Amino acid sequence: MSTKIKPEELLQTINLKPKYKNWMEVPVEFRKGTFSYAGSEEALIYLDQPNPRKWQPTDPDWKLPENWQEIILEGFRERLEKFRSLKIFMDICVRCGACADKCHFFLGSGDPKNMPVLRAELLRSIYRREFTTAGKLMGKMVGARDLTFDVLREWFYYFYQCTQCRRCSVFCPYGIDTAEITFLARELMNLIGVNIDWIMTPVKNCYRTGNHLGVQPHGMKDSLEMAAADIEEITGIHIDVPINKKGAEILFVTPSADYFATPHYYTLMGYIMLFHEIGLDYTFSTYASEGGNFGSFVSHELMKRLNNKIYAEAKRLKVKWILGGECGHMWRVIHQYMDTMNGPADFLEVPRSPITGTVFENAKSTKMVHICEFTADLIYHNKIKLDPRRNDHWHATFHDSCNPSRGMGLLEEPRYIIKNVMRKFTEMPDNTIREQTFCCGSGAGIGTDENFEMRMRGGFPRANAAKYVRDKYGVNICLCICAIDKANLPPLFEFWVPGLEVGGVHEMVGNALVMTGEKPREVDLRLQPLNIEEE
Amino acid sequence: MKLYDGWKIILGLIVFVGFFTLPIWLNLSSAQSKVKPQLVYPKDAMQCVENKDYMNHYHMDLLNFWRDSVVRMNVRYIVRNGTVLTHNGEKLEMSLTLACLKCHSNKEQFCDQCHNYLDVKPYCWDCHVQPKGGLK
Amino acid sequence: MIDRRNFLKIVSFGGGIFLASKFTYDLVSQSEPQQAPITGLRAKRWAMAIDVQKCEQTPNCKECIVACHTYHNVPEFNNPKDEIKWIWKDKFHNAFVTQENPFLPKGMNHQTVLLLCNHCGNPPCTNVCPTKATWKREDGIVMMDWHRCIGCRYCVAACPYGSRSFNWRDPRPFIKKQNPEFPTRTRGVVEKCTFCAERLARGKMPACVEACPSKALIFGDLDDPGSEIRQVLSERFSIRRKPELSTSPEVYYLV
Amino acid sequence: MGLGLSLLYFIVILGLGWIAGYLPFMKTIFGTILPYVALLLFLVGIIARIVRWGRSPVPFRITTTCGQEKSLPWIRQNKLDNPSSALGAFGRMLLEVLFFRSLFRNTKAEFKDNEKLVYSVDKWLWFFSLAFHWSFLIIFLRHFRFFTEPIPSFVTFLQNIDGFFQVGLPIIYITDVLILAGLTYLFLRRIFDSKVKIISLPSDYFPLLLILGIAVTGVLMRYFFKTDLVAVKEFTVSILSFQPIGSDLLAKLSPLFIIHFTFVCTLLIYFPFSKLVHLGGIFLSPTRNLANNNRMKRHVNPWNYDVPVHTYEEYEEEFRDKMIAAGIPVEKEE
Repeated sequence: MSTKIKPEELLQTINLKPKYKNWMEVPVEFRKGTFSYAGSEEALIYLDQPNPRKWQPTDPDWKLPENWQEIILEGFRERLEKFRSLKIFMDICVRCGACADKCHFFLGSGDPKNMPVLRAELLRSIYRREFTTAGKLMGKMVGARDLTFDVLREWFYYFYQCTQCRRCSVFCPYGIDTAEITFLARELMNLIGVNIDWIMTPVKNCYRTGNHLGVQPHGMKDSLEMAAADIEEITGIHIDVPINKKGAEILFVTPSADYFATPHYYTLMGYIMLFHEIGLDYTFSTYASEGGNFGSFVSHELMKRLNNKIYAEAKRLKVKWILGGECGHMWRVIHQYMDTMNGPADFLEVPRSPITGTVFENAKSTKMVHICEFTADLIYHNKIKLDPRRNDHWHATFHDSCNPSRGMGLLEEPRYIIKNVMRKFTEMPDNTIREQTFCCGSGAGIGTDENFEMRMRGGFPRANAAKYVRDKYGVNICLCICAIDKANLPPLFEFWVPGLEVGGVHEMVGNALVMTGEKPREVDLRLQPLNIEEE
Repeated sequence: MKLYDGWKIILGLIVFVGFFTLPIWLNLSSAQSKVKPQLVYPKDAMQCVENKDYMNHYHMDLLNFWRDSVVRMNVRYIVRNGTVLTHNGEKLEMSLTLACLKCHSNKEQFCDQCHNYLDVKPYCWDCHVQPKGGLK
Repeated sequence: MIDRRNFLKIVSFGGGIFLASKFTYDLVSQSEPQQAPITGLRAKRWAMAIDVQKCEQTPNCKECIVACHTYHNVPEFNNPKDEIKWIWKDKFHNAFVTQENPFLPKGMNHQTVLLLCNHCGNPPCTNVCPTKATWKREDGIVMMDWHRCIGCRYCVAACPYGSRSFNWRDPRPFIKKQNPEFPTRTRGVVEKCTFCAERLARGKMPACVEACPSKALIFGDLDDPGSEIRQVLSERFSIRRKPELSTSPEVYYLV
Repeated sequence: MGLGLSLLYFIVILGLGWIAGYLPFMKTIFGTILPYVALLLFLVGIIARIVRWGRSPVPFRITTTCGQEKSLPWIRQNKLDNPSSALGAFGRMLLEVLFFRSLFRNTKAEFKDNEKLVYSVDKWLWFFSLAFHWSFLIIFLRHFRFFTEPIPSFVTFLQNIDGFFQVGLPIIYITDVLILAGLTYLFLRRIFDSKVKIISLPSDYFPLLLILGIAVTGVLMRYFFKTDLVAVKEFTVSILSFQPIGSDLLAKLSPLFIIHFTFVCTLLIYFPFSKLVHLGGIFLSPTRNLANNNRMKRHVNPWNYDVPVHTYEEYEEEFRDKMIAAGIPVEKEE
């Protein structure tokens, strides 16, 4: 950890009633622990992105192109013509402030520029200056200002301090979506090579090897075989995991962290066990080995470039439809962008569960089904045998990930699964779940170590709610269906709510799943002893 | 020039413009828009209790004051310079029916002229009896 | 004497509005209405005495009722449910429920007596009115301001004598002969006898008193020792309706 | 910085209206030319703004979902907050436009014991803004009694509803009270809520002051300093039916009315160039007005373009040896 700040000290610094200061005159300060390092030269060159060079945000000179303002303004103009959302969001905000205390970064930092309205004003002030008559004539009187280096520094700091979670958008009377504004602001900065490495390097990896971690095909195979071996140890059942299998019925795509990282790995075991038990004809792909899409954190173009491989691989392997694993922003991209960007997927069939016969009407165009929809359907039709007592050592709560909840609406399916695979489940308070869920604080590519303090701040509201159920009901695991959550909630909870574990929904499915021919289970997927409570 | 979701936007604009210019269309389509109130003033009547300008603007306040004065304070007669005003030898009460309507006996040609023009529907007549029309 | 300060006390509700209109009135008008005298018949404590014996001699006489109801534009619905009454007749045992006993003179229980608002010294109806549409005047009259009545009927519930009627229907079509000098009421308003406050102000006795052919109704000031009503009350035995309720009715029955 | 500047603008406009009320020359200009300029700028400005929005496409369907999606048949969909049909999206918009549904969700976050965040229901902003907007609309519609002859019947209906309590003479309108309360609340929170104060610009205070100016002058004219309403109506009807306005008519208009009128014209002119265009913008908000049927129905991006991609062939080319060594099937065995 780069900074050794203590939770109590951090809390002391939060003031939700900030003193009035003219925000345009408060310069941005790059304080250690609150920003991410710049995108690497190598990644930018590989991806053919503008202005590759060595630089850091703390440098006095960012080595920008001579005409960087021009480039940004031209890019701005172009995007105004391309995105109605941008035009509308620039024009109609009335600054009512309903969004202000809805942002987890504001709640964790008290920094007024983390109020979504002010974050958008960073962009809006330039928009007024350049694209509205009033702004051109009256300047500061109508909240307009010139695009200066200081403004750019501010953009970099605050647009990489937004996790595009869309919580503010739920409360906005006009539905102004700060995620969309952050999307486009980051896209503008990317035009002059201003971006962060924790996004650009994974994008490069993903472009090259098919996944963010840069796992090469044989490495991925090793990992899947290791998972199979672990499963054999626990259940006594040998499983051959299919990879790049042509003619399989279903292509399974999951975020690459599932192959290696913990606790993601237990979820991966859960998938493999489930698919084996129901005899699913499916395949992993080494080429489309990533469900997530860090490209979506920088630009629509990179998003499309990374997303392309899913349909391409489905076509090459001649599968009928695609199943997607537990991931957050992956599903935002698949749900809201994939079909539009890389469709139509007319070479695929409307997804139909080979086990239950259920036709997934809600995915009839995109042809990609969420694993939770798939498993919930199995459970509903009694197609798998479950022993929820095997999860008795857990008392779970469920963290709705931002993208599936506010960019899709997947709320009931995971809950239905959880309630069938375990016996102890308690919801966090109403204002912090479902469409009002709080971000883990590290989404949208800012989960870096160097940004640790800001992540702890941003994740505070989530941790605060989790702490409530831990203290009041004895909850000891927080389940989620997002790879970034699984990566970021453990350090967040270690910081704010020590002792609270993090797990995936399908890890619990794996624990509870009664497999044909299995030996009596003594340990769970984490190799911890079971503790079945008799009635 | 391409307009995306064109027909929806144009329909919306037509509704919007139509709504805001409605008064113009209503006025242009009606010859009545040039009709103005024509008040018939009583002949050979006494001078009104207040001047014409005051009555034009504030008669409702006067009536309101009268009403509270009579009903609540039990003060009944109109006094000017210390003496009770009289009309044809009778003391004048602070009363719509017993004072005002003695002279302005034709409601249609007096009260209603402006009231209808401005859509003022006082509920006085729900209880107080019209001089000519009688009960509604 | 009602001065400005007392007046303000009365109009606690809606006073602001009144003052606003008064403000504009004062602003432009030259007149000084608040200095105008209270005219007509005046008293400190209006009260009525009803000579039941005289009344009994002409059991079918309804002169007082007709006079009152005609003068005040009281409608006739011919339907007891909607009935509006200012002054009416009822059986003795209904009117004097608590003063019944098995040994009363024969016929007494079936005798009819004239009833009206008692203009109580301690009226329960005025306290419950949320808009001060009904209140007790300094001269003892329990007054009504129909402009202000919102039809909540709390007063109807509060009155132990059934003296208040509510207009469930538009009364106008049911008024036989209209008196243009007096307003009608509308649907949703409560009404009752006001001791003819408007007639007193013009120096006239109440309509019922004036109309009674046998002078059975005596109206006057109880605070005036020389008044006729004091005299008659000091000479003859009188009872009041439900005195045990401490409402101090100001209508006395000479029996 | 915002408040002082907007107050200054407001006072300048107030002053102009005031002077115009007493100077026949200015009064003539304000009474004959200004309204047409204002009306034209208002209509053309709004149309131009909306057309400008309309010229940009909605490339992606980015609805904000606030409830359960349509998925398996036995899971209950939230059809209003996560609509999958045009009808549902229409319903969502209707609730949004008429009842400010999103604002109704508003909560307040506060620290408790310096360590816990707690959220409480906070509906004041919703209530007062709804009260303000509805009152404004009803007051505008009520004003049709000054705009047209004969008067449409809905005006009488609205007046009856609005004056339901029959308090005072002239009867006090409920909307008059509500609009003043709403505007006062919206104004005061910009000054006393530190968060809102920071984000407030002159262009946030100014329209509030302007509308407050309109409402206050209107209320003054109705209840206190009465004006010759017959003259006012003759004047507005003349404007709205393009009839000439005589100087004798102008002379009958009180200075207070001229101030009221100047404020209204200023608002009309200001409207299309300010945040007030949220009136039209709300209807075009892409996070609210679209159905969340992305996986069911393909949404087309009109400017969709090809991007460089890393094809499977290129991928296999790079990793073929390792794939073969690991026993992973490949396209070209070499």
